[in-house]
Amino acid sequence: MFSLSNMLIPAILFFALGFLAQLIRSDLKFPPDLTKALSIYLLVGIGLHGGMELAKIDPASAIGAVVAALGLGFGLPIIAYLLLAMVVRIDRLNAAAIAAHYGSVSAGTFVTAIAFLDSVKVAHESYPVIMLAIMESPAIIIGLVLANMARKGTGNGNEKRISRELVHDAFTNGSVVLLLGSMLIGAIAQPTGLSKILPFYDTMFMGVLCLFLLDMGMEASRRIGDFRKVGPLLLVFGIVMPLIGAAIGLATGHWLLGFGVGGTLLVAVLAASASYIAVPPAMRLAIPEASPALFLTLSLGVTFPFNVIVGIPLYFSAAQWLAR
Amino acid sequence: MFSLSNMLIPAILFFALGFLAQLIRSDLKFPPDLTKALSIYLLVGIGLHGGMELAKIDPASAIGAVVAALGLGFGLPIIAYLLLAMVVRIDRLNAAAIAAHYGSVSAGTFVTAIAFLDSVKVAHESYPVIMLAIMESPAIIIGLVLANMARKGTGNGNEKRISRELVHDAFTNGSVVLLLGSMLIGAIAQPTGLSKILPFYDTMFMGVLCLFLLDMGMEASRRIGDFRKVGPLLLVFGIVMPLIGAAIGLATGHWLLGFGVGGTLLVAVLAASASYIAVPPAMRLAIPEASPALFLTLSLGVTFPFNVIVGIPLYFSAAQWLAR
Amino acid sequence: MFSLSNMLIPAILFFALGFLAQLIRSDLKFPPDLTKALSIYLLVGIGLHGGMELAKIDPASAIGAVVAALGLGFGLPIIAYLLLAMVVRIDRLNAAAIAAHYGSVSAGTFVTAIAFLDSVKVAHESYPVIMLAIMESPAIIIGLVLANMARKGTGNGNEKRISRELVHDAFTNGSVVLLLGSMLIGAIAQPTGLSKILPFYDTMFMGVLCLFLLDMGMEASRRIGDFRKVGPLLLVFGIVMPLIGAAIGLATGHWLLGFGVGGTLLVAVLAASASYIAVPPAMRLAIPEASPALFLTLSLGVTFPFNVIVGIPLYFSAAQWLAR
Amino acid sequence: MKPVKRIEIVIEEIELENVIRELDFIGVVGYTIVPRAGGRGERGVRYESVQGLGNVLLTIACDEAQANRVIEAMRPILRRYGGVCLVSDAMWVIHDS
Amino acid sequence: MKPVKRIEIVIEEIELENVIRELDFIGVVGYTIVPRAGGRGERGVRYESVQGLGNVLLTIACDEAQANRVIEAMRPILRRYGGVCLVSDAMWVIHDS
Amino acid sequence: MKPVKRIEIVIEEIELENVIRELDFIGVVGYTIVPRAGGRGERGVRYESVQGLGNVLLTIACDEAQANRVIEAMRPILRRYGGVCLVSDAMWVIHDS
Ligand SMILES: Nc1ncnc2c1ncn2[C@@H]1O[C@H](COP(=O)(O)O)[C@@H](O)[C@H]1O
Ligand SMILES: Nc1ncnc2c1ncn2[C@@H]1O[C@H](COP(=O)(O)O)[C@@H](O)[C@H]1O
Ligand SMILES: Nc1ncnc2c1ncn2[C@@H]1O[C@H](COP(=O)(O)O)[C@@H](O)[C@H]1O
Ligand code: NA
Ligand code: NA
Ligand code: NA
Repeated sequence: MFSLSNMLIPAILFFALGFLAQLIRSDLKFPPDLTKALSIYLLVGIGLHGGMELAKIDPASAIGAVVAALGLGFGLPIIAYLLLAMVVRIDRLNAAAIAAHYGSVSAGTFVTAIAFLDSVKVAHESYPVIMLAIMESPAIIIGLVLANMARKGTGNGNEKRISRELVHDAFTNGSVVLLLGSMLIGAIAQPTGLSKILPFYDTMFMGVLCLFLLDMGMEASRRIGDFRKVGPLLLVFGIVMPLIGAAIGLATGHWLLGFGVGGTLLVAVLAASASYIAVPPAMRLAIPEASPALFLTLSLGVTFPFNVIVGIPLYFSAAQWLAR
Repeated sequence: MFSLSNMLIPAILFFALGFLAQLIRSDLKFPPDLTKALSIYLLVGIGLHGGMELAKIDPASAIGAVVAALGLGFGLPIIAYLLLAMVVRIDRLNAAAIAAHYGSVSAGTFVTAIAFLDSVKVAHESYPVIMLAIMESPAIIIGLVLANMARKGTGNGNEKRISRELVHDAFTNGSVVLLLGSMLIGAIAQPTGLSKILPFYDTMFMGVLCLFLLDMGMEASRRIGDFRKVGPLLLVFGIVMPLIGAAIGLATGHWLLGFGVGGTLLVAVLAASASYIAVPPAMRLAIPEASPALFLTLSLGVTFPFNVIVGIPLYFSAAQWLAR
Repeated sequence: MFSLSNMLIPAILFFALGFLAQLIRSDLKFPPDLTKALSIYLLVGIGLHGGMELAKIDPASAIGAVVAALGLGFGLPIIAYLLLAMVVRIDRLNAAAIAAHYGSVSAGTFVTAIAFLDSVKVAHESYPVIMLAIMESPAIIIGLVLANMARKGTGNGNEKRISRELVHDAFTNGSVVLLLGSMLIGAIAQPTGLSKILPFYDTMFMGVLCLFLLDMGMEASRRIGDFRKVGPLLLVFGIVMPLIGAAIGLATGHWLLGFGVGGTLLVAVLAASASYIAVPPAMRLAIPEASPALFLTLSLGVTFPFNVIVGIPLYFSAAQWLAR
Repeated sequence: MKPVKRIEIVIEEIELENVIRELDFIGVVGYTIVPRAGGRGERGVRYESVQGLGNVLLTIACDEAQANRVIEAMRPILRRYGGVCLVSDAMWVIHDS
Repeated sequence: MKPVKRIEIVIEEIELENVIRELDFIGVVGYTIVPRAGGRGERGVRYESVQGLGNVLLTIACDEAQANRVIEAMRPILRRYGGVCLVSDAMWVIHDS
Repeated sequence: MKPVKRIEIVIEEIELENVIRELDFIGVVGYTIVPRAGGRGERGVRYESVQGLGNVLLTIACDEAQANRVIEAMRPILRRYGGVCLVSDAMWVIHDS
């Protein structure tokens, strides 16, 4: 249910604390390397657990989730692009860059959703973790293709080399490698060894997530200053697009994949979330004409807080309603 | 009891190891970001635990501790200033800057005292954690006021803007925000969620403290080279002032607040300790005429090691004596 | 037994993941400070556990291990030097620098061997931890002496000052101080206090090792580009020297020290491993004429992966064969 | 390429915010910050630490008129807090010429 | 000592690899990289963060002919991605003269 | 403002202590250190790592006489360990003039 108590999950409270600290202009700062370390830890932790769960099930049964992830990964950025180009009516290069962010996913939002499910004691399927790993990259490719179409004619040799590199980068992105690699290790490592390393990832996981969200709260809050640059219509997009994504995700999770409430919520969150770590540098390289003030403010300053505070409990209610 | 075994607490041994490593000019070094990360962890850990304890008690019962903390926070820097200006006879701006350090508190010393109580298996009240958070800021304000008085006449418009900013900074200081914020989260977060993040802060707490003190031992030891600059009388102040503070703290804890041995020790430690993380940058901005070589050497190089090695067991014996 | 399942130890899989990530040119990167933090943690953890174990035994019984460690520490670099100067026939200054690396030890390899023993559930003596601490420094001295001999005549006053400093540095090296210091603390700290900090070092140890090896896998992989510079004969040395070291270590562990399979493996690993953290900067200062591309590529790019993937299970089989 | 003044400022981390406010006021739109620097000067040794008392290196390329305004704005700050400000000549590589 | 050109480039971290490839191609053998820089310019504020959108400061000392080639190679990159490239004169202390 | 020499030195982190000892000996009272730099030169690529084999960037502003002494002191170090030392001209903004 959408109630106040959902917001009293420590992870979300720490996000709010970071947001507030920055609002009152506190000098609280996280060393950037600490944030990187925390996100490495979280990705490895998600991966290992996901891998262990997946090892228990028939690989064939995962095909549906894989196909759905690819569908969402290629489809969502196109929907976002059409909305941006047709309705919000911003230029096509910025539209392509923003679309790539919304087609991809945010591991931070995903883990917050897991913390949420934990707190309401609802179990979830293990497939969404693979979907998380798969959905990181396709949107980057789509963003690139859309930008090349928008630029058409200017695609000289240099442009082609850059595109080739970006496709490589999209699939060898650090988060993708960490997630898939840890998943594989979780699936194939011998149990004795795993049981020695799991306490590290179990005992600390939710605590580390709190510190990560504390810092992300500060980062999100720092973006508020750029709201003017973004403009009202685009800010509305930052709320509406996750709702559209969530609706598609809910449908995919519930009807297409037949997941329970937990799994359906996670698919909704994947579809609703926008990347704010892996995609920004990729888009900066691929579409230098696009403004980071736009795509970062939207994904980190609008959609991330919206999903964490309002979205997750909302999508959860919807998933419960579907599962009635 | 004041015995050798007290000094064999791991946290204190790691402090000594750091001190020694630097003395023999080892190339052992902590990345500065690691130290920042450790201190963020410790503050959040103290705050969460404090908040959970405080949630169990009647808020009204905390009023005494709050008032006492404000009294100590505003009173101690004045005592320190008078001693420095009248007895040690250093210039008023340096006196104001040093006074601010001794009026504020050292979370590192506080946690070492908790480790000490743990090791002798003595419980403590939960109020001192609020006092720690409250006592960070007032001394900064007092230092500022004293410096403005010392400078009188030079207070131009620019000076006023700086003062206004510094008052803001004193209350939105990173440590204050982290401590109060985590305390609030510890008090209001839902229990299921808290139980997921607490293992992180329980399992690691004392181990992290050891690493933090290892580094602080190195930092303290690095200050020894500046002892000449500080001069004998001021070095004596670095020992006498914590003793005065401790005496006042013991009286406050035992008679005014009616705490047991554990709580009384903690109040004594708050009053006896000098800030070496939050106050130095504040004083550098507020009183640029004052020498960091003086205030840092005193707080970090003299008083901190004194409190950790000699002070805590000494104040503990005194608290036991009072409680007879 | 040398079987595939040995390679499925998570620690080794993470090493492989890092190696692969770098091979496919992923942008995955660890902040350098994180690696430093992980290695500080590992050294303190090894030290504390070693110290606690050693506190239980008669100090006199450790003399054999100490003498053996000194023998290996002084003897192995001389063997390496002779091989390099006579058989591989590289110049004497590079030979001296490389020899120092192979005479010293790699704590990372040592801990991986412990993870290996854990996974096959074989116990080990506690003496090898002292040997690890002792064997860090002597090879640095030998490297220095060999280089001075190679340079003979050029040893002016400045040269002597540098040598004097390097001997100091060899014994006050950060890893040596951390290891010996933590060992002492593990041996003398009061048990109540230790029991409060141990969970930190127990719960996380193997998980931290995985992250450390993930990064070291990337570092090792980065060295592959320099294989051309190293040349085939020297690359062979990077495989043969650990085998020679392991043979000597096996003999020392089994016959001289009378250790069981676990302890014998660890002595073999100490002798077989080459330093890639503590010795490189020492050799860069002591023998600036030597090429880091050679000594780092050999120790980090060849010998470390060889020991982790092939060496440890191989030496273990040998230790089992000896113990038949 | 056009000739510009290259201003190099070393100040304490804690003053950075104030200096940037001054630059904003003057209308300087471009600068580069290298954080976590150390150093030594009249006020002793400084290095990055948990106390945040390290230095920051600020580089500004601008025309001479603006440079003069920056220099005048820096003088009281340097007097109050110490630090160093060096000015030299450089050529700015303009991309569209 | 010999006179050299001192080129100072500020670019985004993510472009570093490309710029170094260009330098390799030109045959520049020496450069110094200061990572984790921040700054402000036409494209807004940049600082080191988990998104890796910080700046990098590249310093190259080389002779005038090479400097000209570096400058020409940098122009399209600066046009595309922004950043700054300053050129000044310096004397290189040669150790063996 | 007074004219000064601006000396820029790139050396390995591990040599920093030695170079500072030389500067102390010469009587140089001010310098700025930028740690954690990388680079490439005759001795190959260097970057910050757990081995501590990264570079350090040292900037010294001083008068010409002292600059000459610094240069002479650096020559043997550069010969032994490599690195770069550039000298250029700058104006020092004096705060009290
Ligand atoms: N002569 C100098 N050359 C280069 N940097 C300097 C010089 N003097 C001071 N600095 C830098 O400016 C900072 C503040 O200087 P000061 O206020 O004189 O202590 C020092 O920590 C150095 O980083
Ligand atoms: N005038 C300037 N002086 C110094 N650095 C600059 C200047 N303009 C830009 N920069 C640096 O170059 C980066 C990219 O500039 P831009 O592409 O104009 O946003 C900025 O983040 C600054 O670090
Ligand atoms: N031409 C150059 N321009 C700028 N920095 C250089 C140059 N040559 C060398 N360096 C720097 O000096 C360090 C040592 O140079 P070397 O001793 O030649 O390997 C390199 O790692 C670079 O950081
Ligand atoms: Na999405
Ligand atoms: Na105090
Ligand atoms: Na060895």
